[in-house]
Amino acid sequence: MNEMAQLQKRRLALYGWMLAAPALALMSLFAFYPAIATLWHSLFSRGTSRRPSVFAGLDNYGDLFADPTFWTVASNNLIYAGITIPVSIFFALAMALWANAHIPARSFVRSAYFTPTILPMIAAANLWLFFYTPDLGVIDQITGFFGAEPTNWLGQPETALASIIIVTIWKESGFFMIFYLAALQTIPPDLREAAHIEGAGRWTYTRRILLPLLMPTTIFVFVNAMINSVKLIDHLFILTKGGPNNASKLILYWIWEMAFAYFDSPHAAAMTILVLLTLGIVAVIQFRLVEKRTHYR
Amino acid sequence: ATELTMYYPVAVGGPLTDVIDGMIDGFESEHPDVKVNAIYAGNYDDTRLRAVSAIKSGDPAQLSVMFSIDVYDLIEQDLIVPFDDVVKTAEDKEWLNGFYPALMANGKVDDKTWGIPFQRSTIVMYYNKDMFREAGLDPESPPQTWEELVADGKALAKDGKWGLMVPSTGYPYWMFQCFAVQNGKELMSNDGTETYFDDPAVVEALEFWRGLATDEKIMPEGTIEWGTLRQAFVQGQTAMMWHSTGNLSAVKREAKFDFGVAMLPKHKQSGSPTGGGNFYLFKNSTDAQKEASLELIKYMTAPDRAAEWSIATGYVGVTPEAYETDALKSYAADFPQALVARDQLEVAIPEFSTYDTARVRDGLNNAIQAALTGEKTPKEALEGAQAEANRLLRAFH
Amino acid sequence: MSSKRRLPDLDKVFDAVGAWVLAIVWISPLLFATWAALQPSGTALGMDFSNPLTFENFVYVWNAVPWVGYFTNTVVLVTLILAGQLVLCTLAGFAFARFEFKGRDTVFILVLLQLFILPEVLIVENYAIVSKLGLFDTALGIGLPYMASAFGIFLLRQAFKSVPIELEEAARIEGCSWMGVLWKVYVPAAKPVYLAYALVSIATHWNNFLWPLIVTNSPDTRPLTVGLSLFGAPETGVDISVISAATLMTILPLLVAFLIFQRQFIQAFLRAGIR
Amino acid sequence: MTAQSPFIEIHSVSRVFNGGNGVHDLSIDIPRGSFVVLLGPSGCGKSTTLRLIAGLETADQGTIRIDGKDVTNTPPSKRGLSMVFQSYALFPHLSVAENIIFGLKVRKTDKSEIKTRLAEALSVTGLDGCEDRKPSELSGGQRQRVALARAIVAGHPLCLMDEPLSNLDAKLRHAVRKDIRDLQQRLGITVVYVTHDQTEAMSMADIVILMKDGRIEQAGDPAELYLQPATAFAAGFVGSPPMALLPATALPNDVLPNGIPPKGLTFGIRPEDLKLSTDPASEAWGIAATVTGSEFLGAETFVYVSIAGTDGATARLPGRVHISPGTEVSLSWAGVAAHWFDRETGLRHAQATTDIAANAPSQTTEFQTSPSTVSTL
Amino acid sequence: MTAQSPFIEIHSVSRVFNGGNGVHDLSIDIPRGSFVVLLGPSGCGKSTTLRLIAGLETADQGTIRIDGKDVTNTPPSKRGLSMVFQSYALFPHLSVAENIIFGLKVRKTDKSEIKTRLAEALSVTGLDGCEDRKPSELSGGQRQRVALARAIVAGHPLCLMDEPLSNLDAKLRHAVRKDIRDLQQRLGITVVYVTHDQTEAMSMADIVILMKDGRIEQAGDPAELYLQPATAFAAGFVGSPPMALLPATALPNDVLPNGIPPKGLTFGIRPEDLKLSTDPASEAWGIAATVTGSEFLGAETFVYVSIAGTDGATARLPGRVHISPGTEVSLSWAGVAAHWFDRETGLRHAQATTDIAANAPSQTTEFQTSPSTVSTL
Ligand SMILES: Nc1ncnc2c1ncn2[C@@H]1O[C@H](COP(=O)(O)OP(=O)(O)OP(=O)(O)O)[C@@H](O)[C@H]1O
Ligand SMILES: Nc1ncnc2c1ncn2[C@@H]1O[C@H](COP(=O)(O)OP(=O)(O)OP(=O)(O)O)[C@@H](O)[C@H]1O
Ligand SMILES: [Mg+2]
Ligand SMILES: [Mg+2]
Repeated sequence: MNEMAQLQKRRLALYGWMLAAPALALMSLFAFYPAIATLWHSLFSRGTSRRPSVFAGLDNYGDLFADPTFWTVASNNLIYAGITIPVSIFFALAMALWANAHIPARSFVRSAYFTPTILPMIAAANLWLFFYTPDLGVIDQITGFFGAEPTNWLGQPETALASIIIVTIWKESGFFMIFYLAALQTIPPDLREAAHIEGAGRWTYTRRILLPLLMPTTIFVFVNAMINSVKLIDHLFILTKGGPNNASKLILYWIWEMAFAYFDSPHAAAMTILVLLTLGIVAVIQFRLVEKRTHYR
Repeated sequence: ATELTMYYPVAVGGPLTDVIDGMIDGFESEHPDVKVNAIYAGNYDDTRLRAVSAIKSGDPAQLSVMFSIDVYDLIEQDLIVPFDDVVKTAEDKEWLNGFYPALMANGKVDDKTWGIPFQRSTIVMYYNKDMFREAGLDPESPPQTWEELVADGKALAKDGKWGLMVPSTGYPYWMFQCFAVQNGKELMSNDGTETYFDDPAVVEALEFWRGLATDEKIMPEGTIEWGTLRQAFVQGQTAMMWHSTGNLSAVKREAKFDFGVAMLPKHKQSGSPTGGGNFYLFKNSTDAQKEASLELIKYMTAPDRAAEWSIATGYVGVTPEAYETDALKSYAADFPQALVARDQLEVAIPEFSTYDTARVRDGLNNAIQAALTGEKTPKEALEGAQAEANRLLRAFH
Repeated sequence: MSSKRRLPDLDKVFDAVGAWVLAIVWISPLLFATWAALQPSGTALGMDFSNPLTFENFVYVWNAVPWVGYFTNTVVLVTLILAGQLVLCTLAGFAFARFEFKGRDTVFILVLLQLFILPEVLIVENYAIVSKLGLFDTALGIGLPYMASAFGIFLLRQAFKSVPIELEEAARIEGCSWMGVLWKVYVPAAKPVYLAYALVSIATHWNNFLWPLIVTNSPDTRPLTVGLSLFGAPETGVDISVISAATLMTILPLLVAFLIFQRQFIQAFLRAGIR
Repeated sequence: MTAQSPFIEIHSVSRVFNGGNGVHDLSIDIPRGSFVVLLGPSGCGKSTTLRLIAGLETADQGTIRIDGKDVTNTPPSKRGLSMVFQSYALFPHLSVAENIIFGLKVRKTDKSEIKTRLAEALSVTGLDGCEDRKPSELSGGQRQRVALARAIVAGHPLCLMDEPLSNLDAKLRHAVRKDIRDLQQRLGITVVYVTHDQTEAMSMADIVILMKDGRIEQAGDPAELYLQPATAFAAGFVGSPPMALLPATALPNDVLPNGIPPKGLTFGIRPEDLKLSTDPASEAWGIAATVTGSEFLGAETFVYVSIAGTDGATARLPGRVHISPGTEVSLSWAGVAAHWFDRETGLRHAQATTDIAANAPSQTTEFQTSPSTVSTL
Repeated sequence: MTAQSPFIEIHSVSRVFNGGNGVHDLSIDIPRGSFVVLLGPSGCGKSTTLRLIAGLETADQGTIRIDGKDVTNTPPSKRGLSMVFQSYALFPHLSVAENIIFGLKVRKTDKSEIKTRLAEALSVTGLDGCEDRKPSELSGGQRQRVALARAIVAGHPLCLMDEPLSNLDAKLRHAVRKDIRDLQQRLGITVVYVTHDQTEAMSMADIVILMKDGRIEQAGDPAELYLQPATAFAAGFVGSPPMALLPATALPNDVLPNGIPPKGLTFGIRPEDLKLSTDPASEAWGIAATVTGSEFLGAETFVYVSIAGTDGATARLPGRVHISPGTEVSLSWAGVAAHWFDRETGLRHAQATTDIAANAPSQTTEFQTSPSTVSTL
């Protein structure tokens, strides 16, 4: 082997590290180190002036599993994710297809779809709060027009979570649309023509050709949507505060409460670690499973 | 010079930071040796988070306005010092006694004063005089008992309008305190270590609240949104609402009709809880800073400032002297509704607060909401909340 | 023209109608906000279109908050964050895309893990770090935790990977150093991705509230959203007309910029082909 | 070409895009079972014509009939035809087999029927063994054959191909073009084939339709196009290296046709018809030229010459020729090899003849063939 | 080819990738000012060799010298060479002018110097007027010329080209290949040129280096490769249509060379050397064959024949030939046209001769040239 070539290789490796270093340093400082500190914290009991913090092992985790709220919150979040992810992906796809089609005033349509993305969540939540106002709100006025009874959308356990879900879908779909829109450009138009000549209708083309080809984008969007289904809670603070009776409480909101309202950072830390673990595992499984199916790229 | 850092929340809408800044300027010109950084820190939750973050990272902060009910947690976390340690002179001790006792109650723990009232509210009843007239009721005699409340409500609830709305999101425990105390029972002991959720009187109070919707049909079912209730009231959706006195200025501005403010109706007795924010002093400050902090608090709660603050926000003036100032007097002359809160302080009780208060409170909130939405009976719900509270408070006996 | 020209496709009509309905539903909250902001406080929900329009809410909101200062701060903050992100993510993305080094893939997975770390729960820790760095109450202090963005690194790495290797080789033969290659070949080639990422980043940080509030003290450093927060009123409930006006004022610059540049932005996204 | 009615009739069809490009008032009749090549430079409207037949574009005017049925407004899937795209348009996520049977599945053909047809198509195109691969795992030539298999599996009587070989390298192109032609003849289908490569057109077509600017320049069998180009454009486009086109004024008087003023004439001569001589005495006449370069290609050598007053010409000489740039040569040709075109209109002057008696034989060789083997043209 | 030392010396260079592909123990000397073509099938290591010279790959073993300097471990930018890529590798965000002067700017050349050089490069490549366009606004041929301009503007004495014409269509390729050759000669630079198209190699090269599986198969001037292929592989690779390679056992005994058993021999014959006759009586001898098809290409016709016991052969006949599939023909050739190769090793049997006296002349024509115009080969 050529010695110079070896040297060259080592130098390139060094360059690589040097280039990545600033970002890695900042990341360690503001994400990895605090995350590890969180992990550490989660192993200690909550300290107060009467009882100092002591090592508690996995007690905090045990407490969480014993807490019925944990199960409520976890199942709420599962429902929330289970609905927001597919539905917003569906809308994003429909939007992208429409925004990509030749329809009148296309740029207005695109802007309309995208606008929720640039609205601050807090402001958007305040607007929706008034949308949902029983009787007076726009929604009840519309349903009332069709003769429906006024509904206390945010005030009943049956509809509270659904109302939150709708806001999330509204906020996210336009963002995901952008990624689909971009992916659609990379699909050669002659595939569509070939499919038509082979006798495929619109629906067959979409189902048999378009959707499989958009799979990589769908994975990207899916992972992002999954992260957001845990991360996005700004609207909860305004819309329901997790109520009524925890009916719309999501994991991160609960973590937030534990950390900053209950002064119980060890349990919050434990919960955080659980979420991190779950997200990481799901993401890895996702990538693994789907990579097999999309290797044609 | 002594430098002070103070955090404060703004919990009612509007440019109140300007008012605070004005007060601070006034203080600094009176005390040229003290420099005050008054920092707006969002709402109460944000402010608490901010204070905790700052103190945990060793940043100096000397005082803050925070929820009056956070007192037990702040003590537990060893963040604050009692005013008794700072108040030295007799004059200062006298000053401590100058506030409405009802407002001081929340700040007193273990016979020490930990919080000084600043932006304090209470719950009053707003009512639409026009609707009273239309329903053939006397607009000048709002209901004074539960029975009258139900009767008037029935007369008012028609054409898709409601007789009464009592909000049940955001601060359900606070509203529930009204019903409970009116039914003769407070929800917690004075030392914050015991709750009485499953007391028959308390259960009955919740049954009454739920009954307003299910039996008497004068209130919509389910929970009622705190944030949009005022809008519902000013748009004539309901004839009466129970809400914080903090709304007074806004209702005055928005309502296109003649409205009245009344004390809450009584049942076994009358009563209403107080609410809002107190001044706290943080540990880890020098004596000079503590001294200066005290001066600042004294300045900001002085009658003139208290009056100014009350007029700007709708919060109650924290001392009787405040109501003696010309400013507040002339304001009240034009707008007598502003005095109802003060009058009600006679019968006011402290806002619900215990050790581990947020968890205990959340249990109660959930119980109330579960009862109001029909998920559980009031008895079931409250018994569950009591069991939970017992478990949480066991450590503090 | 032949009379036999095909009739407009029924499909196309359905498409147009569907697209329009969805667009109107999606934009309706903003339309409602505009309507509410132009109504006197007490009547906004009435939807009584005979009401006269008023600008009093805007006047009130404008006078209540030093918007110009907040606006400047926001622009500075957003620019700073974006600049930092672009630099750091470019360097890191380049390293992950084009350099072979031991442990590269492991480190890259670590970077992706950052996506899952919820910054909201790390506020206390991050506050301490910013404070220790002496960056408290500065734009840099607000921006620093966001500058190493895993999302950005991921996007740029993908973009760089799709640049034909010949371009790099051509540049190297023409005498470019590694930095020269990055700057003269990769960065221009990834321009659409940069634009797309910039849009996402600006929209996110323009609307960030809690973190900037926590690590700042004075109106001299605080962004627009802090101004907006003054009109949120947890204790009494907000005034819909006022909050609508404040919302519009907060996002107006962004909205206007987006509407003006939307063609370019969308084009950039389209060409980016993010997958 | 037979008495029966044409398989495809395109009647006065126009399709004009914004900007004025497209095809204009096109009329073509295509006999059943023939191999028709649309030839022409880039942008002349070949693809547009093909897409009009396929139904991927709609005619502004005129009618298109396939097999006697008016299909002007029929969607592509109802026209009963298949198509091979330049890019092959293979579905990247489907395996070779799935790609081929895509259309059959869409049309809900019988399972067993699909199976036999697939097997047939695979063996016809020599793709056996590749059926489970993805297109990305195939070479260019294999992809091309998958596209072909997909086109023939449906058994449609008409197959359209848009530059199907342009992504293949020279060697492969040569092999595949034979395959396509064989397949067409075996299946007896009609093929409309687009290319801008005149070699492809010449070697494959029954009929070549040469297009220019959205209109037909010349249509006929390949020999006709080569030997009797109707216009100067056709003469220049067909043949490689192309026919040299010189202003008649640059020629000596005695080679000019009678009765037509040389100013209005263009003279054309194919490279293989040019004779080079370095010894001026050996020829009766000749025009002076200078060699500018030569290319040895193994079997033949191209010699480039410049002629005063013209753009120069190319001579094609068999075998290896050593001749250095700068050499003065004399050019001559057989009289019948000369082509004459009107300089203005570009049209061929069919009657123009020259005075010189041809001393070299024409290059067209008629083989003695047995009566049973008639030309397929 | 001259006595002076070679411009590029590649000495026992190996570069083996994981998987065993790459180049193995390669030694090449390239004279200054020559046009060297690396020819070979896909994957034979042409690009790798070129990239080793460029410095884009590092040799595992061996040394590379350019102009006498050991550059084995010198980075590309320090080797003083330029390169044209198959994809052209134009920077899509830069205008034509900026693309061309990219390297000059990187090397901080004088502003005014840059200007003059740019103008020169533009005019040499005929790109005047395009300098402000983006590559995406150019045609394939123009892009190619921009790449060329970028390569020559630096004035490096060495230019490497990796299949620079493969993205152009046939007509354009023909024109550009002349341009490149002219340019190289005008500038007097050394060019190493990679292609898998033997026509390109034949027409452009001073020296062709034919590679196979990472090793050199034959190196020499194009005529040598065509006329005297060193191996059966070379014989089959060079020439289009390729030389027919038949097992000697399929031939009549009297055409076989003396002294070598036919079992060990392969016979090769170029298409242009094959003579077809439908009249068995007219020839002294011939092998029987059946016509399977023919392709008319204008100036010539390829006739495909099958011969029992072989893969068939192609004959190249001038002009237009009508001959229908199925016709029985007799094939013959001039004795000197036959090539013989060892069947095992593929190596040429140089001494093999046949008994038949050739009655057709060899196809090599020697022109009478004036003494001043010596062949450049
Ligand atoms: N959809 C379209 N919109 C506008 N102009 C078009 C469109 N399709 C084709 N054209 C124009 O019509 C003319 C003919 O195009 P067409 O694709 O038929 O050419 P072509 O002969 O196939 O060329 P090529 O060999 O380059 O494929 C061109 O000038 C082209 O620019
Ligand atoms: N970076 C690499 N890693 C692994 N194998 C490689 C690499 N580059 C080239 N090869 C292999 O080395 C062999 C020679 O490659 P090279 O690119 O030199 O071929 P080539 O003659 O240029 O072929 P082509 O005509 O297809 O360009 C091929 O088998 C190829 O697969
Ligand atoms: Mg075309
Ligand atoms: Mg190569």
